[in-house]
Amino acid sequence: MHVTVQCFARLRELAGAREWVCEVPAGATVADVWAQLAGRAPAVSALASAVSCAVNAEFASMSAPVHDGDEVAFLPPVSGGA
Amino acid sequence: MHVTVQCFARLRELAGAREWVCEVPAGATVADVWAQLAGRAPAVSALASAVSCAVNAEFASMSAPVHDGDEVAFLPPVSGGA
Amino acid sequence: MSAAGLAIVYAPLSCDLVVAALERQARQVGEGCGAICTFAGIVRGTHTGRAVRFLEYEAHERLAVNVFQLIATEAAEHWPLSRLAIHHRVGRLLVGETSVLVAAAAAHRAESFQVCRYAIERVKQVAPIWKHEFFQDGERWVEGALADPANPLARQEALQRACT
Amino acid sequence: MSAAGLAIVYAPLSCDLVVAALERQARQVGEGCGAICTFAGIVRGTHTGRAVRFLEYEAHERLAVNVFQLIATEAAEHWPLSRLAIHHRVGRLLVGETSVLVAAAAAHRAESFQVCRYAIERVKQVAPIWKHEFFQDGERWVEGALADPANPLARQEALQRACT
Repeated sequence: MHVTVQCFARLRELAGAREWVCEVPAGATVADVWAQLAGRAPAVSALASAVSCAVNAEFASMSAPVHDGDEVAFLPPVSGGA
Repeated sequence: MHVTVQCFARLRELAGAREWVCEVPAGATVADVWAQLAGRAPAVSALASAVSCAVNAEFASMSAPVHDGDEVAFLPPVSGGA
Repeated sequence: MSAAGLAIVYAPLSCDLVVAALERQARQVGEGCGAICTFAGIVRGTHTGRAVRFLEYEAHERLAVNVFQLIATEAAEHWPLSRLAIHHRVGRLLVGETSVLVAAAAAHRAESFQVCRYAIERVKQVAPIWKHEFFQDGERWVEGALADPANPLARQEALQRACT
Repeated sequence: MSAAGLAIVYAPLSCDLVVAALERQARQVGEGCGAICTFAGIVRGTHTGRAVRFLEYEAHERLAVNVFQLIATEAAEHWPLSRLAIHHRVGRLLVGETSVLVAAAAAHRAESFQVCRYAIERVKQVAPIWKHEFFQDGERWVEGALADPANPLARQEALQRACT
């Protein structure tokens, strides 16, 4: 199945793209998507311990399952509001 | 000497006028001006214990002296700011 | 602290204009202007269950501006790098209109909230301004605090409400 | 609490427009709308001593609006008769421009200050928005809090800062 990976801010720069369509096996989790991203763009690993994620515009945990067509977003620490 | 007496809000209504030129003797205080006002418009006495005063747009005490040409303002309890 | 705008106003109050003027002033100070907190007091449609037709505000204008300056000076003692604007409207106001607008600028948000809250508390305590309520079924003058800017307890209460 | 306006915006933010829309909504609620507190976050000309050329804000827009709604829902648990608006600008901002505008309406002023402060604290903690600073001599991404809306300690801290 396919999911759309979205990266923001510095993570976007490290990933080299804002969006990327990724193929993952059935039963995959957000963590599996992150591992694929880190394989493709190793520089993102610098943020591995400081990343939040969202699936289809809702916060999700790394252990959450993903489904075909999902949008999986990875978020570095935030800095809005000022 | 003459001072201009100014009354505001409900006190203005009780006094029957916003401004009134009052003749007072040399050495008079704000309290003397108030007494003259109360003589002319006894209804203002309802606010006697709840009035602040200002001379020439600065807060003053009832015991402050007044001088020829002063503006003496009497202020009921305030209610601005909301 | 000096004042970007301390005024009694006869026309509708604009938050955008007050904020823009305050920002231009506050950006020159200290770390600059990163935060502006505003408070707008607004005419409610009912008061103690009575339907409001309109309000009329009256002020001792020169004294009110002097009092606003005093409040700005007091705030400067606690928050020397903040900047303050206070605009109070007078005349007839309809439901939904803004009667008072306080804006406080600082480098950081905590200070902007504190200065703004302090200032509106002091305006209510000591500004020589009066509210005349006109209801569907009558009218009344509102009389709150005996204005005494030298009262230390009132000032202390305003500081506490500012969460300092 | 429902939302008069929870939005990611590509154009300059207007306090007057947000306040007017919020007042129209809040006047229908409880004792009506007597108080609106706003907070504007503003681009400062220097940061940690470096001269700022401009900032660029980026957001996960759909998630950000969902987070603003979550913040409004949280605020409603504490202040059920208040109303909240949150507008955050994205794109390039110059010094003096407003990046975020929070407005909180209530019948009385204490509640309006609390809701406004709570909301801006939560925006900073959890909204998926990023600030990219461009200086005269370089640039950097600002990275603050790991966004976790379920973290009870962060929410508790926001409530404390709101002076509840």
